Amino acid sequence: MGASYAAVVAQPLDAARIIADTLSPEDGAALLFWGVVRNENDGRAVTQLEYHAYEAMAERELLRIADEARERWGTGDIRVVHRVGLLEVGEASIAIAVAAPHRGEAYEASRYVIEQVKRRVPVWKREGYVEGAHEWVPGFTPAAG
Amino acid sequence: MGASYAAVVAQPLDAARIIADTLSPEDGAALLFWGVVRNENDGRAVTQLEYHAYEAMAERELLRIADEARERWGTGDIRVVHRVGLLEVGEASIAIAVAAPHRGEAYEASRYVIEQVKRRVPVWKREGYVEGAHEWVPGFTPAAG
Amino acid sequence: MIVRTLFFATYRDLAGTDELAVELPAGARVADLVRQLRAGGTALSSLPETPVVAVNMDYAPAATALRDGDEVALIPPVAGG
Amino acid sequence: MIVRTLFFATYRDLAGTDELAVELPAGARVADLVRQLRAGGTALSSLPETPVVAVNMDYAPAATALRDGDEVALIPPVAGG
Repeated sequence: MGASYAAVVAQPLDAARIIADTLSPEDGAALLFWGVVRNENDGRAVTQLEYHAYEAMAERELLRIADEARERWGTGDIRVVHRVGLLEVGEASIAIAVAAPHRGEAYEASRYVIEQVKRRVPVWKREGYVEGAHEWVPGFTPAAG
Repeated sequence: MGASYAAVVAQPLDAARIIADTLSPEDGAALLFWGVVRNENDGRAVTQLEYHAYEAMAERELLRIADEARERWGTGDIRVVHRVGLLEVGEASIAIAVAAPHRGEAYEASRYVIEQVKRRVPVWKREGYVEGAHEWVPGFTPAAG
Repeated sequence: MIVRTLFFATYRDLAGTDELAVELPAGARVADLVRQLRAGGTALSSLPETPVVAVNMDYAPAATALRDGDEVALIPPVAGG
Repeated sequence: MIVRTLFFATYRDLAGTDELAVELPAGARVADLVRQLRAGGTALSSLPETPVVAVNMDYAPAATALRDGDEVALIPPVAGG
């Protein structure tokens, strides 16, 4: 029934637009996961975060994850948009919208998508700290093939 | 740590604003439940929905539910806004935003809030059908005291 | 004593009004108010025998004692969200 | 054969470039490509022995056979979301 949509973009994310694009007239709800840059990590004050992606593969992998979630939980549309480039504290790095004919399944599907994104999607980030240093954030090693 | 906020309003809900008002600089994510009017119910085509509330009590009850969820799952801010009045298909009737220092807890807390809203908050809705009839939607009987 | 009685949704349709000031004997409880409304010879006779009630915006059992000036809301099954 | 090899994040810092065209003998596998990169006498000698690799945008084990023109990405631990 539903469809999947995934994109890696350099522009700020638009929550209202993403929700509206995900909802069909037969959906009673949407669930939006909205990931943002926070002001500290591991006790160091963060001023900005620079996201890099292997863009073509990241979009493919986001789409696969959305398809898996739709198939497993029978949700409506799922839309995942990941931002890249330089982000300030409070700006959104990822939006995951799940249209929900049935609430319970939408929660499960949304959770699945964000957990899989963090495990599998080729995206990296470099933190800028108050003291001026820049470091790649340690990440998760995907399963090989 | 966090705070609760609840309101019953007659104006359209603004997803971006509600998320932004809920996030603090130390939060890494927000989860938004966005309930909308769907185009059918029990097999009848719905054209619009009229929400009524016992407004003062509804706000108190929404606030209590948000407090319960924050206390139980240790989330950041929780903000619940319920709309009343005449809504068209696709318009949002409720927004529940949960700020999430920890993802898992935000999902649990968000789910708790929407389930409790449907069980306890004094709000009613009357559906308008394509054929012109209007009927109160059968609801859930709250536990008495 | 007099209690302010509020009606919503289907109960409002029965009452034909949003609210009524109801006079009750001292010591009356929620159940007494409901009995009196159902016995008034109006469409409110269709109220359930034990409707859900909130007293001063808290859900309250039928045995709850009322006081002069209380706000008593009769709450039909809710359908928010 | 020649494979297009892509580097990201910390691996890009080691390689000093986003991508390299690497010449390999016919029949070479992912493991051979990694071995050759590590043996080149550059900072890429710090690559793990078995880094995560994607061949043509699919994660692929070290034993995966390569073909001329393949796009092989070396994927350091990911941190999206």
